[in-house]
Amino acid sequence: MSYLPTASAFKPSRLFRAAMLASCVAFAGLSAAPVDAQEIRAVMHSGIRVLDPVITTAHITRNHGYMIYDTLLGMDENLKPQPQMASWEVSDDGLTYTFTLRDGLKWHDGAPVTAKDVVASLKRWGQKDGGAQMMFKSVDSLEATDDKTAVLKLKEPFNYVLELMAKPSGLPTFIMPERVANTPAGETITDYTGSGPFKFVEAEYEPGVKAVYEKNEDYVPRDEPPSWTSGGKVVNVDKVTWVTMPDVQTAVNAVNGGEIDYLEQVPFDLLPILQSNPELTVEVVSPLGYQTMGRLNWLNPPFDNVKIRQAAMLALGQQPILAALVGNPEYMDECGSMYGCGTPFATDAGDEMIMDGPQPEKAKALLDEAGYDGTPILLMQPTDVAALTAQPVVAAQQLREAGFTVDMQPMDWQTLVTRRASQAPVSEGGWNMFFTNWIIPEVWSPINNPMLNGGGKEAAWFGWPDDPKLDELRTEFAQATDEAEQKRIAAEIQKHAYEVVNYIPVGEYKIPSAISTKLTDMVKMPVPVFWNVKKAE
Amino acid sequence: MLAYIIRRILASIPVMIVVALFVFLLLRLTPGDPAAIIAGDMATPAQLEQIRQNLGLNEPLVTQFITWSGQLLSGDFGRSLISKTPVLTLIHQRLEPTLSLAIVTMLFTLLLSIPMGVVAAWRHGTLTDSAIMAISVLGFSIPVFVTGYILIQIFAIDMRVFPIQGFRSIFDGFWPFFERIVLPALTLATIYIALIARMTRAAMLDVLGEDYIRTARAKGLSERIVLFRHALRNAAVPILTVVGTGFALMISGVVVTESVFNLPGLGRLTVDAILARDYPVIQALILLTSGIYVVINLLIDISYAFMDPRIRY
Amino acid sequence: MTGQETNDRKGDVLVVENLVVETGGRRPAPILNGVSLRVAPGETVCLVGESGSGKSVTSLATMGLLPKGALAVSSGRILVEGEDVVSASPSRLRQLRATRMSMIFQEPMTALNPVLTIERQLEEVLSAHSQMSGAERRSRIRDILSLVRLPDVERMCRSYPHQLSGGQRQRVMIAMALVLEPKLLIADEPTTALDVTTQKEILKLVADIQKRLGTSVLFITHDMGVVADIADRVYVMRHGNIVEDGPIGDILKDPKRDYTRNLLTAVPALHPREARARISNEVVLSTTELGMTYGASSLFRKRAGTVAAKDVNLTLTRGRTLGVVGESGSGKSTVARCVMRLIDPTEGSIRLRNQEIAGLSRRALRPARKRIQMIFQDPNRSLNPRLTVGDSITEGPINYGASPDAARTRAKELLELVGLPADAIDRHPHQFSGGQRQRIAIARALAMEPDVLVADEAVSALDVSVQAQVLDLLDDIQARLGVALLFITHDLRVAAQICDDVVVMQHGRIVEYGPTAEVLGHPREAYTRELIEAAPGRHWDFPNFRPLPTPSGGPVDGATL
Amino acid sequence: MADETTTAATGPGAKPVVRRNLLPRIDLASLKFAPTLAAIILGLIVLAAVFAPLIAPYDPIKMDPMARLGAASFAHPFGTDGYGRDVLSRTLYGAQTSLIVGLGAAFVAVLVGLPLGLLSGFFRVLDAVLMRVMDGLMAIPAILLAIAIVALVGSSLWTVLVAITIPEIPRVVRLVRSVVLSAREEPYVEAAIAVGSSLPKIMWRHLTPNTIAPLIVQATYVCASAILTEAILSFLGAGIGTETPSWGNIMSEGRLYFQLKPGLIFWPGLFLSLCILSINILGDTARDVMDPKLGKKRKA
Repeated sequence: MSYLPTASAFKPSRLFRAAMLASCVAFAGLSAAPVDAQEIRAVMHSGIRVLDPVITTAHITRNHGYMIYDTLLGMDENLKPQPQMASWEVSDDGLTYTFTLRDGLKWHDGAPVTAKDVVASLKRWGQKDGGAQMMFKSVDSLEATDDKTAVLKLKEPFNYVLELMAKPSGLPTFIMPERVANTPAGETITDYTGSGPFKFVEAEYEPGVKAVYEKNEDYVPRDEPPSWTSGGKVVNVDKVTWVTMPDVQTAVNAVNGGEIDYLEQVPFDLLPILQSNPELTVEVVSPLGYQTMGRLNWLNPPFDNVKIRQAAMLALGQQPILAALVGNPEYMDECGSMYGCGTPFATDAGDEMIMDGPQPEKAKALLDEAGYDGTPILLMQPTDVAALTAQPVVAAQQLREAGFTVDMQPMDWQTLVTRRASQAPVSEGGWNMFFTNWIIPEVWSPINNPMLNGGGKEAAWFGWPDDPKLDELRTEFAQATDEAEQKRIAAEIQKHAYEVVNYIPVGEYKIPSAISTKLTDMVKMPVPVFWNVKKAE
Repeated sequence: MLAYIIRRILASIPVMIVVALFVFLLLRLTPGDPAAIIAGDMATPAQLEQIRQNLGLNEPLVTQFITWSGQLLSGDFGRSLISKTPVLTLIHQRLEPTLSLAIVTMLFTLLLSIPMGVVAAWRHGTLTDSAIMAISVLGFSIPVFVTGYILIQIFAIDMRVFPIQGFRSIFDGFWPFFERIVLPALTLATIYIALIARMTRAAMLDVLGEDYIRTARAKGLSERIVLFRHALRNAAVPILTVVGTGFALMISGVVVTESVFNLPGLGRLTVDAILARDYPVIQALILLTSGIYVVINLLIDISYAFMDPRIRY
Repeated sequence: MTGQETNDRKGDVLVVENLVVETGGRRPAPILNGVSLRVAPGETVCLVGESGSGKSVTSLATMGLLPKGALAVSSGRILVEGEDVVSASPSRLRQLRATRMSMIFQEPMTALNPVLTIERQLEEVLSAHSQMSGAERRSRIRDILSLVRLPDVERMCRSYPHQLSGGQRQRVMIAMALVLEPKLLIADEPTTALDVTTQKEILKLVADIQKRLGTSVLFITHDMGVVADIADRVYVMRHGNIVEDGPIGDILKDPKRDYTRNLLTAVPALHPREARARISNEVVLSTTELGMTYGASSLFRKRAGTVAAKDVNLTLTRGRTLGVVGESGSGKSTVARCVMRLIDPTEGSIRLRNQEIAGLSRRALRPARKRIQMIFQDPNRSLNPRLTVGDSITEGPINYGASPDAARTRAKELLELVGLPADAIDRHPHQFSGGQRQRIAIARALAMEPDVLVADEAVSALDVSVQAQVLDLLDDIQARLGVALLFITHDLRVAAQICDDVVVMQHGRIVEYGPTAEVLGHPREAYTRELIEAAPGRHWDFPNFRPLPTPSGGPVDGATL
Repeated sequence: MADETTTAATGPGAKPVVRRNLLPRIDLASLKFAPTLAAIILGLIVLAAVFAPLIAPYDPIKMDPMARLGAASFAHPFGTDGYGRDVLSRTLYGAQTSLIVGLGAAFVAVLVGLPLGLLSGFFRVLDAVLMRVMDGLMAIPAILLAIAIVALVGSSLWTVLVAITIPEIPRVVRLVRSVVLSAREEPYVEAAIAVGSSLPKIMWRHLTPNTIAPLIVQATYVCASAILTEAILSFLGAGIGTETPSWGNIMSEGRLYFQLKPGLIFWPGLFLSLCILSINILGDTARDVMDPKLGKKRKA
């Protein structure tokens, strides 16, 4: 079966827009030559310090990856995998995938991109990405058969290969030169040669201050119009600079004063300031927002008891938490789907425990039943990440109202990250509960939702649920071929996960960006990217 | 003099060793794991372990300390654990904004605080004195970030006289540099002004009670000459001392000011490094600031000799 | 009252009329209650009085230098060459200073700005008050420095004050005051801080220059000896009033007021006390080749240390008083501190009642400490201001095992012994005057029942009348308790009053050593002679209101030999 | 006895004896306006802190996310914060925390610094070692040390207190040491040696009291700077957790709303500034009153 772009992707309006775009580029190319280099100054949600998009899942590093690397496949706005660097063919038995690189792909140093690079990159990716790890268990071989062709052979059916390779977040399939991709997966790369639409200007890179990207003049974009990470990545500016501003107040002032063009995340409470500025557009760029969730540690009492976990879930209510975190109803949604609302697998199976909350009375009853002895809940609160400070504060109050004893410990995010990795008892540096956020594409299926792993101490994500049934269901899901079947299993997984309290989704929110009106045609997708966008002088 | 300088430098070696050891132990004996920071949200325990191994964090403490001090002695400060950039490169990138901020702040401070202190001492006990002291202490009483926000609101947002944030090198031209450094330097100066104005006042009060001031007045000299030629020079030593000890105070202000005004300086680098447990960077930076502290105090001690001919080394 | 005439004598350089000075603040207290005095051209007028009499306030008021806010003229006039300085504007006042009136101060150490060169400090007087060119100024500076007999004028110009000796600094002060040849020079205790030999030179210099320039001098001093040597006329002040005035001869020979009489009788004369019979031959303290060298070597280099004392051999027997005299830096205090073991001597031995104490450790020294006690120079600082008198006195006995009650009872007795009421025991030092405090310090020393009492300049900080009382007290106590006294002083006249034997020290070594009458009466060494000759007022027998019969060098009073 | 009047009243004519009147008799009538006002303000703040549980209208951590960022009203005179907590109550309780930090830092710094300084001033060998350590500690910028300690150990009230106090200790040690070095030259200390007093006795009875006046002055500055440092730590995300309100963390949380709801930063800021201002004025006054040198100079 050949999977090529279908005509349906080319709606007339898109065609028209593409044509307009092309003529604009041509025009700009003619007239803009002597003018000052066009630069977009952007303040991203965090400073960039790690430049290896495989070793870390940090979003800022992923965004960096989209600037300088190209991905093997892309995903369109209908969540369908599309060709990007390569198109593919799948054998009839569904066990052999043949990827063929398109023409014109070149590394920033001028060398052509080959299938060997692709193989090495996919292998490194396969060591790090959760979904890919699962996939590689079913892989028989991955080889380059010639300069342009890579072949993946499976031992057993795995129906999620293309989706994993095309997914826009988590770890996308950034393709690096073979020499770079051969870096051990535990070691950070130091060679930043990519083949993407921008080149990284290493000389101007100041970790924690700024990163500079210049247009890759040799990049050959695909012909299709851009749709999420698929389609043509046409660069219309000369330079993009990411500036880090440690104080959000300063960043808001700066974008308001026109000193920067783009502020990726505007604090909700400051929206009124920016919304009244006619030179700014304040809008949500990503159609899919964030899921915020609480995780309980199954290893330590009292959350080693499923009844007490359920009591905790009953004690929490999404609305007050979202109110404290977001405040503005326009940007927050109560949502009981672990896969995010508005996604293919979205379901309300089993979500009443959280959606009807807070229910302190029910929680109390359950606590009594479980014989809760007042063991304090060690709740970790990060103090330096704005999007994570509020949830524990409100949750602490809700838990207390339900009869829990809560010891909320404030700490910086890095301490939290360190501490949550500890499987020790609370008295020895362990923990009971913490909150974090995901962008929806990171949780939207049972395969790539990191929490939905019942592997216990060895394999599961922090909190370490030992839940063989969950893993069985997940395998079942991966092997299901029929879409309806997949949905059914996904719902079942969620229902089960709610019953055992794998984790507690406490709602969804979207973060608005502030964009100078000089910038037009930003690609609207879950990842901020700087192709297609134009800057007026 | 040269012998004195050499002796002082030798004497500072144990100080630096104390600093190095202290910082090293503080960092290693407290919880924190750079590997977790590098790996991000989805890392599994095995992956963390792999990164830790790579960073050399699993070595025994003594080995780590020996490796580090060995590198130090050969002038190698190592690389950032997080960004892999050489520490020296990082410091080099961040030095200019901080240096500029410190120098301009010091200029503002001295230009404002010394006349304030002199006048307050001269008019000791009067309303002028109280008013000057109240103003300077008020500056000290407001947290730096609030001062910064207020100045930004007034001068950058409402009046649009200066940019809101950012830094430009002085090599890009004086005005672009100056318009961006004015507000941060003023912000930072508010703490420092209180300190130095008060010290100036106290030192001047001491000196103004001295016999030679009476002598100068008995000679029929004008008050201006009495105050600035006779009194101020004699009051210089304690004032200079405070300028030196105030350096430590300034660092705390620098950290905040750099954040509020988005100056890519060393203060932010340090805070970021601490929060990210970027050990080589923290160690190098604290050694560096301690070294600067030691050097500044040495320079100040040496400058005493120029201020006061009685002091000879 | 004498000296209160208000009619203007034409031509007086300074006329002070009914000057009243009060403290500032809400409740002004009078400091001067209507002081009047006058100084004629070319005249030297002495203003004498004890501390607190208001003599310095008078001089500062004349210069317009009263500390702002603290003191202010509330009535009266001060006419300098007929111009009232009280009502003069600040700028006019500035013009008058240095041109018509100048002032030199007590402490040459602190009166010169330490961070400016001598030339600069002189030059600014000229540039503030004259139109001289740079070259003129430079030559004028060199002239005046030669006039005050400073050596190597060029080097002086470049020097900073700390590079000069005390005498040289006072010469610079005089040069600075006189560079514009004002008509009036006010000298406020200008020689008090100087050694006697230097004092003598400075007094002579002032007299010479006065003669040459015709300057009038208002000389403020507490030292009747100096008055006797230099004054034309004298004003005696007490508690902010002029109690008596008149030509020098009249005041010395025929004082009208009791206060003046007391002041004069209290002046120690330079004739030795009558020899006392030895009550014992027991040697309580002796030193053999005692030496003290400071800063002999440091870690990095060997360097010659400062020799503060060398080869000091002393013997003190029971019930006797041994005086150690010398100028500043002669090593006399070093000797006192060594025998007290407040500092550790670098060589020689100290024997306290046959026990060697020079090398004892702190611990081993403890029993010996009890037997030797000290009275310090400054009674204001030798008593802990936070402790009650009783606590200070009983501290020692309690250290040596006395019960607090017994020590307290003993302390009361001692207070009465030194002439203070027993109820003083619960008061704090600041409630006492300087003389009373020195009595307390003596009581503290006596509480240990020592064999040896070391008095280090114990009366130097006191006014003469108080000084005499304290000396009497020491004498009395010695007679009663038989304690031996090691008496350190720079003042030969005081030594003459109290010592049986005298050691003269110079540069850390003993120059002359013998019975007081012999050393003072027949000095063998030139240096001793020099000291004696420099003693102010040595031609005058103050207690008897008459000149001494014999000239210098000879026997001062035949009766003592 | 014809005693001279005390030197204090005589003005510049007096002999150059420094009258160390270290037990100032405070004349209430002569107290100046500013220190009096400062004392009153500080007193009120202390009262507010002590009686916060009684006078605060709400529990300072009781939240109502649905009523967040409320404007000032009768129910919430200072408005509500981002969690819908009552800012007035938080500010009052914040006074508790901030005063604990300030006074605690001053107290602990003195408690630790005083004995170290005394020992260092008296024993040369110990001095050499101790002073190198203190120099080292002093050379590390206080704020960096504090951030490091808080970041590494955790951010409770007590760790913040420790983190703020440690850098202050060397300053106290140096101060005490310098006082001891000069005081041990005082004749009355020599007199105590002469009457055979033991070293501990001399230290306690004769030297320690000398350090009190400068220590009180120093303590006021430590107190003020500790309160400020706490605020800065909060700003940098290394402060006390939000469940223990302090002026610093209220302001730090409120800074986001600087332009929209200035009250969130204004009220705690006002309290903090008034508190620091008062402490500093009292410290300056204490220095003026207790510094014998300055006292003499002023009278002269």
